[in-house]
Amino acid sequence: MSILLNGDTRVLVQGITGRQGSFHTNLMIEYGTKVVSGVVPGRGGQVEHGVPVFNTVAEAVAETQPNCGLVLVPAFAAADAVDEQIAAGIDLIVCITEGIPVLDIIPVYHRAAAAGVRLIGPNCPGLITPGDNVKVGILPGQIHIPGPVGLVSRSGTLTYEVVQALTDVGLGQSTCIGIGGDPVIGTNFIDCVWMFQDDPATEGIVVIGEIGGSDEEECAEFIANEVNKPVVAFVAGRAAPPEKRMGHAGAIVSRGSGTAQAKIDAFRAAGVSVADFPADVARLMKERMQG
Amino acid sequence: MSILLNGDTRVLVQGITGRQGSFHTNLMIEYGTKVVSGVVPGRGGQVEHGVPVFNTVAEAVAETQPNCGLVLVPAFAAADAVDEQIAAGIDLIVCITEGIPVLDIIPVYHRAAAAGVRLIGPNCPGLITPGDNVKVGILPGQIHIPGPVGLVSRSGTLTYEVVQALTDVGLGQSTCIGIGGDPVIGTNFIDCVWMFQDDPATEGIVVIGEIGGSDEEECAEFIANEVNKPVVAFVAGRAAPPEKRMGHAGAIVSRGSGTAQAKIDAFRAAGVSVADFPADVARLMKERMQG
Amino acid sequence: MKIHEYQARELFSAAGLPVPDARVARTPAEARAIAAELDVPVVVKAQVLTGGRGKAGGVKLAADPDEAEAAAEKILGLDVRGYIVEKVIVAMASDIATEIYLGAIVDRQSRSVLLMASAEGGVEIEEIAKTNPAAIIRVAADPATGLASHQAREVGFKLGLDWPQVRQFDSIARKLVQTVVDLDASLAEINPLIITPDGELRAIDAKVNIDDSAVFRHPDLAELRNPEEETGPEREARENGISYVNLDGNIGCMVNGAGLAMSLLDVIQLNGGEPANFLDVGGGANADQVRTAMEIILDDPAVELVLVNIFGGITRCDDVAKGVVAATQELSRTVPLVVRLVGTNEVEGLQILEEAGIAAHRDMVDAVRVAVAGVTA
Amino acid sequence: MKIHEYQARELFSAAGLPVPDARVARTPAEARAIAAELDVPVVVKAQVLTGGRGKAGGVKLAADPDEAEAAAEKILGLDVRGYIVEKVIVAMASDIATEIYLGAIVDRQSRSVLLMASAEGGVEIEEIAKTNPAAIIRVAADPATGLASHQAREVGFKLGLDWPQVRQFDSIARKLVQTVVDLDASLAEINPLIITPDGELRAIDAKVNIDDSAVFRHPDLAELRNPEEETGPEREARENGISYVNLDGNIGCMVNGAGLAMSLLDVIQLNGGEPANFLDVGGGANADQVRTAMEIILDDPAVELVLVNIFGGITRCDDVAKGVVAATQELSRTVPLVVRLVGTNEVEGLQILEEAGIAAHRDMVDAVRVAVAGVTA
Repeated sequence: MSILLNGDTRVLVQGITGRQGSFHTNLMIEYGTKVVSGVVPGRGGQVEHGVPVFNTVAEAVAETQPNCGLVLVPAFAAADAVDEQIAAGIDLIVCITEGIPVLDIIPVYHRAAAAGVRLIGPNCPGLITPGDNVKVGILPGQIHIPGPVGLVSRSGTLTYEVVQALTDVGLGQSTCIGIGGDPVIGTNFIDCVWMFQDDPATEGIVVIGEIGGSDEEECAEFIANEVNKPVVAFVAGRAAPPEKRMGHAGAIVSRGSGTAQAKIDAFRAAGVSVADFPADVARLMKERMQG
Repeated sequence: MSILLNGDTRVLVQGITGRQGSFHTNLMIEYGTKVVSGVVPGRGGQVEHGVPVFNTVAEAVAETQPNCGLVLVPAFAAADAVDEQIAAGIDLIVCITEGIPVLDIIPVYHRAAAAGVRLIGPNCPGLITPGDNVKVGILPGQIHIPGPVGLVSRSGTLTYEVVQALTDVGLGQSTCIGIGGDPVIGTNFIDCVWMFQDDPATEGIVVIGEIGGSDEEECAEFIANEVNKPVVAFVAGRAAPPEKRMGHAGAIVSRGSGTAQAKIDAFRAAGVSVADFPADVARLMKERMQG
Repeated sequence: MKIHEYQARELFSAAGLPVPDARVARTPAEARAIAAELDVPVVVKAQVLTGGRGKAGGVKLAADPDEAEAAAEKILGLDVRGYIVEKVIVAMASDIATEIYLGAIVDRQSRSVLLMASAEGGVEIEEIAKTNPAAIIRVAADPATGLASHQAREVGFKLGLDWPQVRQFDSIARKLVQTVVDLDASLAEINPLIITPDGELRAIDAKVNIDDSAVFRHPDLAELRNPEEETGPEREARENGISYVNLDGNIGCMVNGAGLAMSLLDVIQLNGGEPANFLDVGGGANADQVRTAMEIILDDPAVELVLVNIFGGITRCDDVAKGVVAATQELSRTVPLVVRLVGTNEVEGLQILEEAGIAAHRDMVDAVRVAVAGVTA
Repeated sequence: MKIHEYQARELFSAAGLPVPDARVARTPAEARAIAAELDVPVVVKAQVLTGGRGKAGGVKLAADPDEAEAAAEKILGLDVRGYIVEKVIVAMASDIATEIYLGAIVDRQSRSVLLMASAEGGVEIEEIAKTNPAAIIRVAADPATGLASHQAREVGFKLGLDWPQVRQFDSIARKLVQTVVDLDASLAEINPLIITPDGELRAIDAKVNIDDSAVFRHPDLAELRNPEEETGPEREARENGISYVNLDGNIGCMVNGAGLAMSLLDVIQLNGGEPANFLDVGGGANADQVRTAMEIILDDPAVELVLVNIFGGITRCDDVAKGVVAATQELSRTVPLVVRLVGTNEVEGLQILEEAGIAAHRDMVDAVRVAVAGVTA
């Protein structure tokens, strides 16, 4: 078991003939993901890695019945791509693209919410369920093994770091989700922790936060009230100076709010174990799951 | 029994100190309607016809708990007034104002729909339930008597004409609704006919249509499929020339569509009796209800 | 509010839509001069506030200035569906490979701005709707965020365009929808939107109707109003808040309420009469408005009798009676009056009429029969 | 992207917000001339890309040109939170009856443009948030349709304004939200928005931050970028698609991924070291980018050692290794290197490093300890 993805996941890749789109489509297929169609306007009729390409999402949906859409198109076109997938009735959309103007994503977010569509990202690495050999996005498949840990993170490579450590101590993963480093994202920590709490295959939950916003604090409160599975967290950015954007558009300590320390304190107050460095998450989780 | 209004209806009047607002508030109160508050920005703290006036709908709602809002403000401010009532949680809104730019009402309509708010109008005379002595809007109370006929109409004075004829033959009314003469309105014929079909107190339904759009045709199809109560219709505008707006913004035969004849034909095909002139509605309804 | 093609072309140009060069001529000589200056084959097109000018001979190709002058000579003064042609435009002719219909309207049913397109361009959309409704592609735009690029692309591909054409179409379709939103238009139409043999998309015609209720907030658009859109009485009525439409008959009509006014026309026709006008004096009309309305009705020389049909709700019968009496006494022209008056303050109203020697009916159909008998007698 | 107050004032003026007259001076003499020309009491204000200038002595009232010159003399060259004042504005002073805080931000939680207002104006909003959070009024605007008039009125009445003031506030608040939407701003702030003793509302200060991801579609705003917002290396990094922030320490850092880069800084500090920079070379970085990143790091003379921390996912370890080796061979400046390299093509990468005589770690914490020891030794 797992959340969001499973063996029946059928993926449409928007931007499949682009450099990133083509490269990651290939990796997804190699990992075992069922990529059923691609969309690139003007490329309808072509085939990429054995996958048929369509001019519009509506056509691709009619012909290939995907139930999950991946967006790997340039920033200026990405919000429109998400909107096209919503309009075509896809109800799980993963948007990898970084650098989308935040005012482009806001109306699309609200349209997704109104339509009951789950949007992951933007500016995220996607998600992976090792037990079903399915990944949607750019997470490296080789470091993952199936197992009982659900992981949710605002960061990409930091996730890989933690996953490697988990795998090294034999703790496999039910599902790993990167929710994205932008200020406005479709799915937040609480959404994912909630799903992990309800997922019978998930026995422990890892939350990897960073500076900026208050998603971690709200998640901590949710955990204190609603979650009985062990939770381990890591929060990046204790050493970050204020008012400076640390790579991610959303990673900024602004006007004294969104500090790592506040988030760490909130997690600790909620009974969450907080790791001092990324790899230590694995040790703490092992302890919590045995304890 | 009745639809939408009853003895528990508590009305807020937006624009209560205006010429129209004050005049019709007085008539509503005289008829028996519970008008609990008024809103006019800058007039908070005043009293009009014994009703307290507030600066904002939010304040009025907090202090007086209305469950129905009437909008009687000038056209340039009316869409904003409806939006303010939606935001304040009022779930039955009646907008009398004529001449609102149609692109102002469209976003407000969609916001109402998303919030589960019933919007009647704009450009309508409102509604009345004689059996509960409650009216919201500008319909003249004195011509109505309680009874079994539900009436829905796109026109004001034409409604009075028909109501007078019904009353003259002893057919009282459960509820009469003017849905408005604008091209984009909140509640259409089908919505009302549906409610009348479900209302145990309504034994016959009158539909008064006019040229423009295809609401009557859609309603006819709905009646054919879903309604087992007798329905009598009248459609105004058989003599109207094409491409000319006949008073109401929505009353125009445009590019050959929206003719009275097409609507009359649709009603007849749905088994609806169609009157040749307004007062004849009463005779036909009497026949149908006895038959 | 309707505007001319040349006015709509200017609005389209300002919105960045690809409209070929064109200029307005009021005389054949002006048409010749414009054609000479453009120095290419041109189209001379009648500027009238109605459709159907093609069938009426109002559009002609001209290879040179001589032909342009001759074409303008023939078109100026033409009668197109009751409108006399006073202006033409002389526009660069385009080579045409494909004609597309493209329109954006405020749509009642979807409560949105609806984009409509068809590969059967050049024909009026209502024709396509009748003969081949499946050929019309529709997509609803959210007026708050405009037409999405993906919506435009989808329509473009459905029209059978290739990718370079779809990219142009995307821009054009989104600008057309934005034109509706920005101008408070009820309709913005390009028919035909052509594709040249080189694959370029061009707006060959331009049509824009403005929402009358929104003209107040577009002073620049209000200035585009054309006098020929309204008759004098229609304009006077609009300026006095009265709805008035001139018709062909001889029974002048004064009514309170649009629906009641429409049904009065219907009942008159049903009884063999011919209404001279539609007139809604408005809810809560006072004596002054009634007097003004009477003046407007009597401005039409075809009116032989005036039928007043009032159901007093907000409107008070005594106010109406006062206005009617004042009009009969003050206006120079007098015709027979038939009055039907019921509702609020009916007794007082009837009293006022009686004192002025005017009889009144309670039943609308009775009043109509008397009026029809009055003009055919 | 941050811009100066004087730039934000111009944007506000263009949006119709009531901004009193002001001009920029670069010297005390210019300040005197402007004050003389305005011929009223003025305020001289430091133009720096940070807050807190009031506390730093960067804002002074001046009754006449002499005082304005003296004020500019004192303010120019001041250090405000690390920024040296190079420009001041000289603005008409306003009589103040009331000070209001008004800001519009793109809000993460409500996914909307949030209008924030407080009757405790003149103080920084974060101060109010700490001392009296209940004093902040918040309302979420739909960016597609803007702030509704009723939303603005409600905030105005809650601020305790009277009706003529609420009407002004309504217009100002809606324009401020529209400024955020139109300019792709992440923040637009008026602090204070004052009410004069005559009841007029005026924007006395102006602050606008632009969403970096949207600057590409606002060429006019891109031109407002101030060189002092970034250090030279920060600019070079941005232009090469690399995220770089200069810090105070001596350990240069090169990492792939923002989260991993942040946590590297954390682990360095935890182990007693001081990072010289944050640097995310980006996902899928190639040898060239790695080389450019190394150049940027070594531009900082405080850097005594470079710590490379790569977890290869999309990024390939061999690519990184090639870039690192190229940099050590080609760049003039050499410092000790500590490398941690794991993930995709790890074996090939380690091989390349080994051939160049560079040792590598597998564990991040080990690498950090070695690096910290390397600089403190």
